[in-house]
Amino acid sequence: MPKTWRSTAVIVAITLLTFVFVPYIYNNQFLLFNMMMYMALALGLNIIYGYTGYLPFGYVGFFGAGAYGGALAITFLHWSPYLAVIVGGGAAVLVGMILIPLFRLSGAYFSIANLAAAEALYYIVANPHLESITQGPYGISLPQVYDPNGAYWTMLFILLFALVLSGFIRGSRFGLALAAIRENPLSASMSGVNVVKLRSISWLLSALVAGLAGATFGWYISVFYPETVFGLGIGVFTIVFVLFGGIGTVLGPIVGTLILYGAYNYIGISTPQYFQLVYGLIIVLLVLFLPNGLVSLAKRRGIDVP
Amino acid sequence: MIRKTLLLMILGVSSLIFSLGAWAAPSVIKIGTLYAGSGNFSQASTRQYAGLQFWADQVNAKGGVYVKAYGKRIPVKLIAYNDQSSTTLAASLYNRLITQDRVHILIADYGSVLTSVAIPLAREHRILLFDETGTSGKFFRPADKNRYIVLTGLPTSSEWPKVLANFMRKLGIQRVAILYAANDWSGSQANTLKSTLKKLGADVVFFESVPDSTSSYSTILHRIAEAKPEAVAEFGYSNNDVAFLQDYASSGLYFPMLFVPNPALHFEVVRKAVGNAAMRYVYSYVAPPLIRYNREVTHGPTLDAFEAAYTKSGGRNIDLSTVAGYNTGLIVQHALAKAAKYTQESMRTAIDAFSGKIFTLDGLFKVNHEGAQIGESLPVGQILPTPSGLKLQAVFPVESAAAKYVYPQPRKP
Amino acid sequence: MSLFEYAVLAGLFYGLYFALVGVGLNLIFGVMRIINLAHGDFLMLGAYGAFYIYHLLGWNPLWAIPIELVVFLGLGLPLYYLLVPRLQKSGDPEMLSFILFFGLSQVIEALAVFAFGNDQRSIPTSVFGGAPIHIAGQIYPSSWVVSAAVALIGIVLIYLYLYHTRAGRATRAIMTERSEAVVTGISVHRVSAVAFGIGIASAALAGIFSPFMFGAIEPSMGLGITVTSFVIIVIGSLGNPLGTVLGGILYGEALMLMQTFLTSWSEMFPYVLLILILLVKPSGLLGKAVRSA
Amino acid sequence: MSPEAPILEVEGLKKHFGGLKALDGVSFSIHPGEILGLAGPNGSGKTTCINAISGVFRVDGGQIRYLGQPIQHLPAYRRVRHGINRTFQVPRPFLGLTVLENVMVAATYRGGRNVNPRHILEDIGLAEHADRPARSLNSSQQKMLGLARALATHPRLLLVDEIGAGLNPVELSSMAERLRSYAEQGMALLVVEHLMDFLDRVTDRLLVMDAGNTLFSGKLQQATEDSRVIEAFLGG
Repeated sequence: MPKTWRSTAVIVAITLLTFVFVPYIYNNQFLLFNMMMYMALALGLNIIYGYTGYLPFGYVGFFGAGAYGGALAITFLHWSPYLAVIVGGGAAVLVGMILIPLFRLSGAYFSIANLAAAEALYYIVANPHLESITQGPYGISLPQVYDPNGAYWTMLFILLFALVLSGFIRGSRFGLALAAIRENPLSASMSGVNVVKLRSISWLLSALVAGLAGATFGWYISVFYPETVFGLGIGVFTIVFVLFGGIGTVLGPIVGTLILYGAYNYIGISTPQYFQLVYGLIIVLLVLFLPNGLVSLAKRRGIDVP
Repeated sequence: MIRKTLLLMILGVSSLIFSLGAWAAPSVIKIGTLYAGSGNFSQASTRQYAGLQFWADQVNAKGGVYVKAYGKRIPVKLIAYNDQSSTTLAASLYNRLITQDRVHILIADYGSVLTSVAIPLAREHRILLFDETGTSGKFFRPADKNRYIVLTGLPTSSEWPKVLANFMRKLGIQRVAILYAANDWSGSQANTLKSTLKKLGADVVFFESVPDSTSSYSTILHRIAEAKPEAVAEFGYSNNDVAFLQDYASSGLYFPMLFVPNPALHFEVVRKAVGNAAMRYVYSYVAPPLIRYNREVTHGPTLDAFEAAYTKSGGRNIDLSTVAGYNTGLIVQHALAKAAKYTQESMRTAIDAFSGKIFTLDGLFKVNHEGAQIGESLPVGQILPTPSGLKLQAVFPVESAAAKYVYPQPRKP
Repeated sequence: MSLFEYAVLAGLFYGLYFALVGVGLNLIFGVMRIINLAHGDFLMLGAYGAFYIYHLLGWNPLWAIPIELVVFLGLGLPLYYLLVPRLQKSGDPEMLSFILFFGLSQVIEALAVFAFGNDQRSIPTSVFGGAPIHIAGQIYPSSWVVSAAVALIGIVLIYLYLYHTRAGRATRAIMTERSEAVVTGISVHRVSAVAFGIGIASAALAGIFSPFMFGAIEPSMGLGITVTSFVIIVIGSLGNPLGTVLGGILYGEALMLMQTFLTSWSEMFPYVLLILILLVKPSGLLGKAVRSA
Repeated sequence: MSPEAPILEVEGLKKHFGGLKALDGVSFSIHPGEILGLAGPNGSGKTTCINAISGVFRVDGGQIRYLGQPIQHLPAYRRVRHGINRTFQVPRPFLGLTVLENVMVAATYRGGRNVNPRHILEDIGLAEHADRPARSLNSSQQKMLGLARALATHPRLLLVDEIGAGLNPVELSSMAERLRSYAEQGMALLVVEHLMDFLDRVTDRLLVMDAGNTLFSGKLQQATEDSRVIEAFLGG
């Protein structure tokens, strides 16, 4: 068993214990929920960005697709929310499949095209002409399945799934091939790696995680508007957390989210009137003085980060 | 056996603690709310919050609010967080107010979007949500059987344009164009106006939505002109209205009647943005403070008195959001003064009891069983030149009219 | 008079203006490989500058043009030296700039709220004479025509700088091959700092006209504009200022034609157009064909 | 001439980029255990030829037969798994991975036979650097790593793109020896090279290209006397 898998098991155990027991001493379940959600999203984004080097600016599109996929399954099929979460994941994977041709693009072109796709999806969902399906701008309301505890445990499960997935990828030959693709796609194919297939798989896995998280988020808040689940802020935050933590690792996205999202909430409570200013300054300073992410601190000291 | 005894003991102790808790009056009443310090909703939200803050300062200056359950005045403590117009953050902060700060009174942020996430939370934790301006009809569906929400300010948005439809028919307008931004608030007004007009026999010759980020209307105005409407109603957030009025003013087009909703909500902001020329003769709703409820007021200060005191304390010019925030304070105050017990349910019962019986600077307070405002419908007003500058004055229905409307509006020189 | 013709010409004006909105972002990306997520916020600052020049001093907003060009060029140079060299020492400057400038945009927006308040502001369109302008049998807002004209002048100036001055040629050299430019003795930092200043100043210049083109301005307007700018410069292809003009006009035409014929889908269409264009030409309309090797 | 069937047959290969005809009907064949040298001035289509055979892009015309089967429709990774591999003129290692990991990728994804990446590194002389990131290697070491990566897939046909450039005389002769030893083990090699001296040491069968066409095919010594070849090299 690779070393990464063992370390991942430890991270999984700590995460599990944390989110099972912290609710007993800390009451704001929603904050914990959001924390788990952003961690899962950060890990999901890391699967595509950290492992293959493609940065999707419109990652939130999968999140929104998941939220709407789940909500539609509940509204029209009257499925249980647990099944609906899976439908949400499926909806995101479907969107991911449609977007696979974007991999013909490179670098910033891919990123912006993906952003455009997320925006287009948002405008489709919010269009009043589709009111009979998506409720258009009037938003989704799911009081019949409201169950914050059920959604909380589901999100924990999704986070653990994302963790296990990330750890597995990192320790496996699949992960090695993804790293090769990130470093040099041509050399990767000259090593016998089916670049298109592996990249697509990691893209769809990444979409799946976001879709599952989105559907669970929609279930948890139970009333939402298109801008709630397609807001660019969610995607930007996720990217910032991953980059801050350190890409391409299992621990980086988790720690990055923990610290930056933690700081975000702390500042929001302690100095609400200077919220945005303080948060912005922290980010600027971190980038200038810690440019390669938190993980680089450990790596510089010769510690191998899982 | 032992387990049963233990259970009984726990029950006994906890009910004792509970009743003691009910007996011992809290030293302050914690009121929790959110405001948007930045982002899309910050303009209205910060004003609304300022109104609420002003109310809290006022009652604390008198030693607090009178709480009937304890028969004395108790100071209020306002706990407010900045949600930056983000629903995700707002949801977590509402939850914090409920579960960590354990506020007794929960007041929503501005507008339907930021209110929406509070509704299931309030219901789950059985705490009454004072909804200031979240006027979406779907918050108050009878099927949801939710008793933990009360809309303190305006009626639900789908009620707003009913008077407008009648007014248009009274003017003999047959052809109406409706353009709306794709959001809940604007869309529900547009749909109501359309269906009411049809019922009244008018033709809706143009009915289109634009994405709510639309900031350019010139081309659309030309398309509307093709339909040859006698009246054009545009529903959107204030940035939409401002862009629409700006583009209309510079388009060279002419429509006999033009209606936009936002001057009713923040007249000065819209006026300053588009300038007097583009505002003249435009129709809008009329709401406080543009309707000045003075004689009718039975509870709290009259609008004139409020405005004087607020401005004196250093506040900016008042608009509907300021009034809505302050008015929410008044409704909270009245609910505490009337509720027999210091519980959420008792407050809700008290509100039902005084619903329809009190009149504040915001108008008649009357809610239905679901908590939606049904107090008054919004009159139609027109922005007319007066010796002291432009004013949005009620022109219909006749009983609330403060001025005579000008229809068709004069062509621009 | 036909709606189609109206929309086509309106799209041209609107598009030219948006070309100016995007061109600075493209310059900065092309030269420094930096994703300036605060681009829209600089535009917002420029907009408030014009607003105060009009409302406090009572001057025509056109006076903001020389004032802001000086101010923002002056702001851009120190800002460059403060942020960019440090950034470029990191492992992946392109992606890291994403967070850095996200932070900067937060700071700018927060400071703008403190300084200007949250209210939406604007400048009445009547400042440009009010009377709409007749062109080709159609009537257009005078503010649109003025904005498009200034945008055109601004872009031409940037073009002249890039293609007909020494510094401009050096700038293009860095755009095409950074490492070789270093070898040939070009002072990369000085040239880049100027490009950064021009990029920001052009955003501010576009900002002066945003009260007319967007109806109203507010501190939170930045992010949306940054996103639109990215769409425009990517359509035309990154690092190519002429491409941005093409991208802007295509964006304007797409938006105006959609507003005319399929109103509710109007904001969505430019994004779909972007994706379609990139699928056919993976590096934008004027992008060089990249060998897949 | 080898009596066996050719491992690779190229017939009328065409490829153009925009208006430029990079390959304009090139034909040749290679047998197992044989080394074919490929020379020509800059831009004559040598690297394009390697790219076409290794599957970097699809050709616009002509046929590539490997072991008698047409392969021009196969994606690159499939050709690699069938036993075709190559090196790059400018080395393209996975810079962020260790030297060992670089070889491991190829060893794992080749499919089929098990390969020990450490053995390959020992053979190529990079064993002591196994755990260093590829980024830290110098350029000739990176070239060797590229060769190691190719060898890890157990190629039966190896396309070598200007591996001699930048090597010192000692390294050059050991490289020549190395390539010859591969051929002796039955591998077929196509060696693109600028350095005639190096080619001379590797093979005596030569193909000279100019402007996408075959200019000359035959013995090296004859090539040096061929007027067209001389003109292409000196006048081009």
